[in-house]
Amino acid sequence: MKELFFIIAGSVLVNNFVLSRFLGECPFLGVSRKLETAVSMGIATTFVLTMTSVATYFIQFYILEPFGLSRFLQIVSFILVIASLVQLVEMVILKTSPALYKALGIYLPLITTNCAVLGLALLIAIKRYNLIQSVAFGLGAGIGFTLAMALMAGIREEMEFADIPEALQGAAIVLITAGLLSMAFLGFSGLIPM
Amino acid sequence: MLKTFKGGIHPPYNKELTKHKPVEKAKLPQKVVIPMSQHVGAPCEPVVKVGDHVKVGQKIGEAKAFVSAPVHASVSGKVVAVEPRPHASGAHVLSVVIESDGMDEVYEGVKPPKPLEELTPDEIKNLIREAGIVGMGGAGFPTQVKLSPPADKKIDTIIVNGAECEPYLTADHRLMVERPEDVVLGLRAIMKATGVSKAFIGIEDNKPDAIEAMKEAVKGFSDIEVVPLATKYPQGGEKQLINAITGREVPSGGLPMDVGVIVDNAGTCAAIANVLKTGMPLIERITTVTGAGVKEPKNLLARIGTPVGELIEQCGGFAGEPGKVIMGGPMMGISQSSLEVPVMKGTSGVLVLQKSEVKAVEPMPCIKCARCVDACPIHLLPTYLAKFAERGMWDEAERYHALDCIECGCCAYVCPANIPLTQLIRLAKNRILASKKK
Amino acid sequence: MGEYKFLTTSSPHIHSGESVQRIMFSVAGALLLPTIAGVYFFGIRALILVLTTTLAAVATEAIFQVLRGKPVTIWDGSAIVTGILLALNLPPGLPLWMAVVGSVVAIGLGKMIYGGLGMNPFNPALVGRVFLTVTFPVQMTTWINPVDGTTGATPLALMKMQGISTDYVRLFIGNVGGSIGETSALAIILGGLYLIYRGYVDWRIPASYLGTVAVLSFILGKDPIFHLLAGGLMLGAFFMATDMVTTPVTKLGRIIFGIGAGIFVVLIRLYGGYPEGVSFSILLMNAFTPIINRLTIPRIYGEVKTR
Amino acid sequence: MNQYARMIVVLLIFSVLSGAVLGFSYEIANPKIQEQAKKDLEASIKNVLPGITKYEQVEKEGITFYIGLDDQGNKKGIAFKATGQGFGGPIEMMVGYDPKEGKLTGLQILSMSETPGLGARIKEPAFTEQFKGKSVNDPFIPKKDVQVITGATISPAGVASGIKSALEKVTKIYPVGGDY
Amino acid sequence: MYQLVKDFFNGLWNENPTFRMIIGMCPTLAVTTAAMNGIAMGLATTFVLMFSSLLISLLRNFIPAKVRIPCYIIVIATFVTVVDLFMAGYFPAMYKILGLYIPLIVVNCIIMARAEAFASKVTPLRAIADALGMGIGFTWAITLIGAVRELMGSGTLFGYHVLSENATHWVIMLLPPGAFLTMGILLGIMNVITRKNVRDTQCH
Amino acid sequence: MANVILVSVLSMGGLSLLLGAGLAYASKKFAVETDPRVDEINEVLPGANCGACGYPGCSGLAGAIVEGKAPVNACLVGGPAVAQKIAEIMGVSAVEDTKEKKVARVLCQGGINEAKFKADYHGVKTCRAAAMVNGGPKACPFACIGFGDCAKVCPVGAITMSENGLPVIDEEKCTGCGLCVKECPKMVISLSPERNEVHVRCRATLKGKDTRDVCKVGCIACKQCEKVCPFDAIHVVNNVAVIDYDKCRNCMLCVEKCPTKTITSLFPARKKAVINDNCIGCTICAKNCPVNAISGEVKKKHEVNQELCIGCSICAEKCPKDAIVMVREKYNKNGGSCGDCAEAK
Repeated sequence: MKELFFIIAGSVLVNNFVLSRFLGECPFLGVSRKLETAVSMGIATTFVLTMTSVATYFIQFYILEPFGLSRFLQIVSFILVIASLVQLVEMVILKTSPALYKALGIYLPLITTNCAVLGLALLIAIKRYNLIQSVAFGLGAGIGFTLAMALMAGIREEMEFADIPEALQGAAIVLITAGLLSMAFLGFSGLIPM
Repeated sequence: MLKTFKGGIHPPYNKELTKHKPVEKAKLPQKVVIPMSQHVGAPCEPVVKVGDHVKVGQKIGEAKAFVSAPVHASVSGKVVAVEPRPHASGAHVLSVVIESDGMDEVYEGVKPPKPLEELTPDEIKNLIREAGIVGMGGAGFPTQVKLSPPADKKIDTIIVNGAECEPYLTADHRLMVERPEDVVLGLRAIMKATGVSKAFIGIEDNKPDAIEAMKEAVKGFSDIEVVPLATKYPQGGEKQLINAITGREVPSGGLPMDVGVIVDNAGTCAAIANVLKTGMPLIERITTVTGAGVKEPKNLLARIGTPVGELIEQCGGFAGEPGKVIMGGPMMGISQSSLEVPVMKGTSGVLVLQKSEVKAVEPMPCIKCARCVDACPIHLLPTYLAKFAERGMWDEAERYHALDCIECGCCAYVCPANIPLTQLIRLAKNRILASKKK
Repeated sequence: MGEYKFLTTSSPHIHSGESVQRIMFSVAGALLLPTIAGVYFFGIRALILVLTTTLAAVATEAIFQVLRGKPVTIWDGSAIVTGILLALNLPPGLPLWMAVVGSVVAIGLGKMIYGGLGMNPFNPALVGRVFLTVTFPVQMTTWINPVDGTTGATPLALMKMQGISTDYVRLFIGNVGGSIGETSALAIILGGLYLIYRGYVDWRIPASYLGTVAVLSFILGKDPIFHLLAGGLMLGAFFMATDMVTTPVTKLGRIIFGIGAGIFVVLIRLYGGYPEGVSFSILLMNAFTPIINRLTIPRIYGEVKTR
Repeated sequence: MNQYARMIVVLLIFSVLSGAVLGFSYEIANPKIQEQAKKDLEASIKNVLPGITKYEQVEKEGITFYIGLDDQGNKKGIAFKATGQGFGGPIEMMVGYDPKEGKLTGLQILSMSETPGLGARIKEPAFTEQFKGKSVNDPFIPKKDVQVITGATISPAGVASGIKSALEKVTKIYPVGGDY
Repeated sequence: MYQLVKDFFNGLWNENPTFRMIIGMCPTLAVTTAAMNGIAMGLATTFVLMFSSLLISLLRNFIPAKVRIPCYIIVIATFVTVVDLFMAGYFPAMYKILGLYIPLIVVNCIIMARAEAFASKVTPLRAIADALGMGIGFTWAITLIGAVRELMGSGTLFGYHVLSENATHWVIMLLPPGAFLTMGILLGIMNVITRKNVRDTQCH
Repeated sequence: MANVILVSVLSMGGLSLLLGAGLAYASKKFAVETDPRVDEINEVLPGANCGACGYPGCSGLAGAIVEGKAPVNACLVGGPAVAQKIAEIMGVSAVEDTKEKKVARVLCQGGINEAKFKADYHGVKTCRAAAMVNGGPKACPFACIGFGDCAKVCPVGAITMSENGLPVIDEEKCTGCGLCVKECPKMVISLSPERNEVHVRCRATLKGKDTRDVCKVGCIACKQCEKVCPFDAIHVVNNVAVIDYDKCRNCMLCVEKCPTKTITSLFPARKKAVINDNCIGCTICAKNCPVNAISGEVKKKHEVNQELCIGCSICAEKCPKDAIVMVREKYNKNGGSCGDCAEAK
């Protein structure tokens, strides 16, 4: 139990996917303009990350490794599964819950090419987590991603009112803010034995 | 603990200038300019032509709509013009200009009605309507409309607003000290008209003499209670007053009647009493002419339509160089560009500030000190509302309840960065309402 | 009556007379107490460091504003506050050029790139301080003992690494190793109380911040008084967590801010890699501030609950 | 349905071709990768067991040991992997141990994710050299018998405690002075 | 011919993926602790970009629109795996540093974006010219970032000591915040240079 | 070797078959139709999201067009070019743009130099905010306030504020979307047909004397324009002159007559009729000329007395042979000199 907590807390605070592992930067920079959208995106991604952690666990340890394929079919199979998973989730949500689709749906296609998802899959394979640990890791990564998105979106909403120098407007100021945010998160380094 | 509300500010009150000065009758003006719109609601239609001769109390503007109030001649004399004239709001408003003949003849139709005991509620309401009585605290809502709530609103409490929380102003204060029995008579008429058996008179505790006088006047009326209130601005705001006295909260976007309350100004009550006693419609009111920019601040009983310049002259004229002339109090009054604007039914004061008092300070960036948040009696976030208004984010402003702002001015008063918060929020309200009308 | 041209403005027509300058210079004045304590304990070197960071901070602000063609507003006092605050967070023996780097980062990255006063999401002094901590870890953790000038560890580091506690009285007076302005709890509390009295600091933040640290460290079986007095907690609670620009505007929000920062401090101090977590905790809560503001919008008068 | 069939067929072709290309590439690259890994391992063993020319791999109680031999086939020491908990994650290291002398013969950090320029300096010989010749019975406490790096205490402590805990098991299997 | 040259130079500056389009941030930020890493990552990406663009351009009329994304992904993933395998086999030292981020080339938006927006619409020659330009544009950009971080963080450039050995290292430059800050500030400088406002572009 | 390849081919094939089939099945089962034309139209629209069409942004309009709620030429900013493209997408022929192009014009000349200020305004520097404080700082209640709300709201950047504190509209850029008209709290901007060059730049309904008191260039309702107009196109209504744009022929007689220079024309010089060699001498022009500036014998080329011609272009319209050209000499639209600005219109 404690170990699972460490996995989650570690991937939220210490090795935050966005702020310290540099995974999922594209949505972090692009979809963090409004708090509502950022959080929706975060939740959608958390959902996909958790699903992916299950899927990759089975593919890695029940298909790729037993057949000795993991060294060279890992990437292709992971990305294929992720892409299909995302598309499937999208279609199912669209059909079953239009309200949920309205909230999350538009972000789902963006998630396929979110490196956080593939990164998570590869990290699970590297860290050799078991099924429960994998799920915890996926969940933690998602929460960490959502947290970073939400913090950045909150700051960016306030930045709407700021008189930012022209040259820094847009991505530059977001990157620098991310830098400061990441600097603040350094305070957690060494917090939890990973 | 005195009753009060959450939020608000303690500005310097500066009431010493006039609070001990008995009300003086102002000189009869040479010429009055009576705007056809002195109230909330539809403007009146003039019923006199240029050249007509009118007498005091004669109706010169007919209220055609339900939410409206007629206007009456405040002097006797000749109508010299019916045309748009400058108005306290800055706009030009259709007004009737009467040149006084100095006779001050009373119109024949002005006769005392039956005593209050014999009047039916509808008769009382009709008297109030015909006398053109509107809320005299400033907003000018037609009183009779207030007294006729829709059937589904049950009114159980009347509150007389004697708080007079605006700094400088002492018109209501002097009224309550000098004519407390008029306030009570008017209140009793309102109670009878609405069939309500519980009334409060709320007075800030910086007017102990008024509290005393009113307490004396209500002796014998067990259903009327004088409530001393903490001295805090805007204690006299309708919503704050209701909250302080009854603990109720007027719902957002609603009216006092939604919580079963009618609030009327002390001046309004006295005006009703005047109608009951003499039959004379609302043609004059007490106006505090005050401020460091006036030589001799006074409380004047002035005829409606008197140019403010005349009142200032009667107070000895300007002291020093005048910088700002304000109709009303310093927190919510309207600054004027002309001394020609007339006293209206809602003009509780004319405040003249010296040039040295009104330096225009350039705003600095907001440092999010949240003083405005702490001061707002409605618990809004003025800092955010102002930022939304500055950037034209009207939808966000509406989501942050800009429309609930009562424009009391507390936020701008406390802002260390001198940001015109109240004006920005007012702008947002204007835009939101404009887009709703579409 | 003659012709007059009056001033017209929207209401209100009177003002409290409060100004940003007055607030900033009051804060700077209150900061003098811990500064004097620092100079007393660490000598003239500390004074030079304070002057260096302050000058560098003001100069950076001026240069940025000149470069952008904006009016130079260094006299609003905010850069001075940032400069002093940064110095109070630095070890007395830090090379001066690093202090200058800290000031440039604090004002440049922490404030001016966001447009200057009032628009920065993070407390500039803390941005400078944490930047230095992360960039020059060796120099930023070389502490000088008061009076004798030898190098040694801070009470917190002693506690963390070797489990050695320090005498309360020494901690309270400030006769211990540490940053220039953080050692004397006495001077900080006096300055902080002055600001609370003047209304420039909301008591809610220091109260909830210190309270959380005390309660949490007590629950976790540590010495709460030691944790309150040691390290930069007092300085942080009274002068940095209370920075108006970077903290929530709502009352409830400020309490949440204090509690959050308190939790982070205890977390980092007791379990983290760094012996001290005050700067990080406040910086982190600065990041949370916009969200806290969003979530703690007060119920307005007469708001009708819709659901 | 035709449309779907075409979609599936195209996808199938792509996957099959991809599988073929990848399988082929793997066949070419894999020997090289294996060779590389072996080389790395050998280099690190030789590094921590100076003077050896070859080694034997032994599995004992779940631990893999590399017994180093010199030209003459004399046993020169044992190398084994140890893991310590650092600032940024686990620290993997190769430790050389001479049971005869009861001393360490060398230390190499294989992988770690410590702070660059700070904790990461545990990689540098200036730090690792101090373990050469250190008695396995030493307490391995930073700042006492293990020198630390200025500004970083946790990483060296992680290394020290990692070695110590590994040694506790290893010295039971291969006691000091015992045979191997 | 002119068109090809234009396509090529487009990626170098006007539509530089890193500084103008601001895509492919993950590897840009993650691997740039040293200039050499930048070159290696850049070349690996260029390789994948070129071959996948070529292939996608060749097959552009064959792939049905509805499954084009999965097809592109398979193509890209295949080339990435090839790079991964060969890098592990032949450049083990570099492989150790770039580690996790080689497989992540798959989801580097640059490749997908060029495949979707460019390669799938033009002739193979133009696709290659564009891919080469984009690749080299990406490479120089991340090498520059790597150089700045390496110089300040370690005092070296491509592993050679440039500053005095005793120069104080700015450790933050090698840590995650350093990546964000360097990228942000360089981006600001680039904006000043071109005096153009870059609108915040997002991935897809 | 072959073994590895075989296994990988098989597993990849299997995987893709599985996923492909699954997705194909799912996409059939969960199919939801969307209209692709929405996206296409969205691409064509300018993307300024100005809201001039009355829909929330461009994508809102795109949806409305596809649903048939909005016409294909609903986008005012995009103009006919965009309407054409949208019409193609929608498969209808572009609705003929019957409405002639309108542009915004500022109907106030009371800048800092001309208008009297009644007060020192201090506060939020937008027109609407200033208008709410005592009706604005200028004594004339109809005057332009001059903080440039119109310039801020213009989606195409056609409005700039002059040093005199008045908006200047670049008619080339103006698309006639009308946002500035809505934004102006004093309603001093109005849309009028682009071909109209003569405007009364005042809306003050104050009495002549009062107007004169507050502004040097306000309409004082002297009615001289009314008298001089040969086309009955200008009238003083409610103390201010108003042009009937349908009747006005840009002859500029009123411009010349106006004592306060309240009426202006876009060009300093008026157009003149010039008869070329196509003239067959039918005399129609001479008969129609309101100022009798054309003379000539039947079946001979006619002549225009350039002194008398007021440039109303009635002759040009009436001429059956298109032999009359309206020429403006010396000036182009920007006021600079230009030798050959022959305008056929």
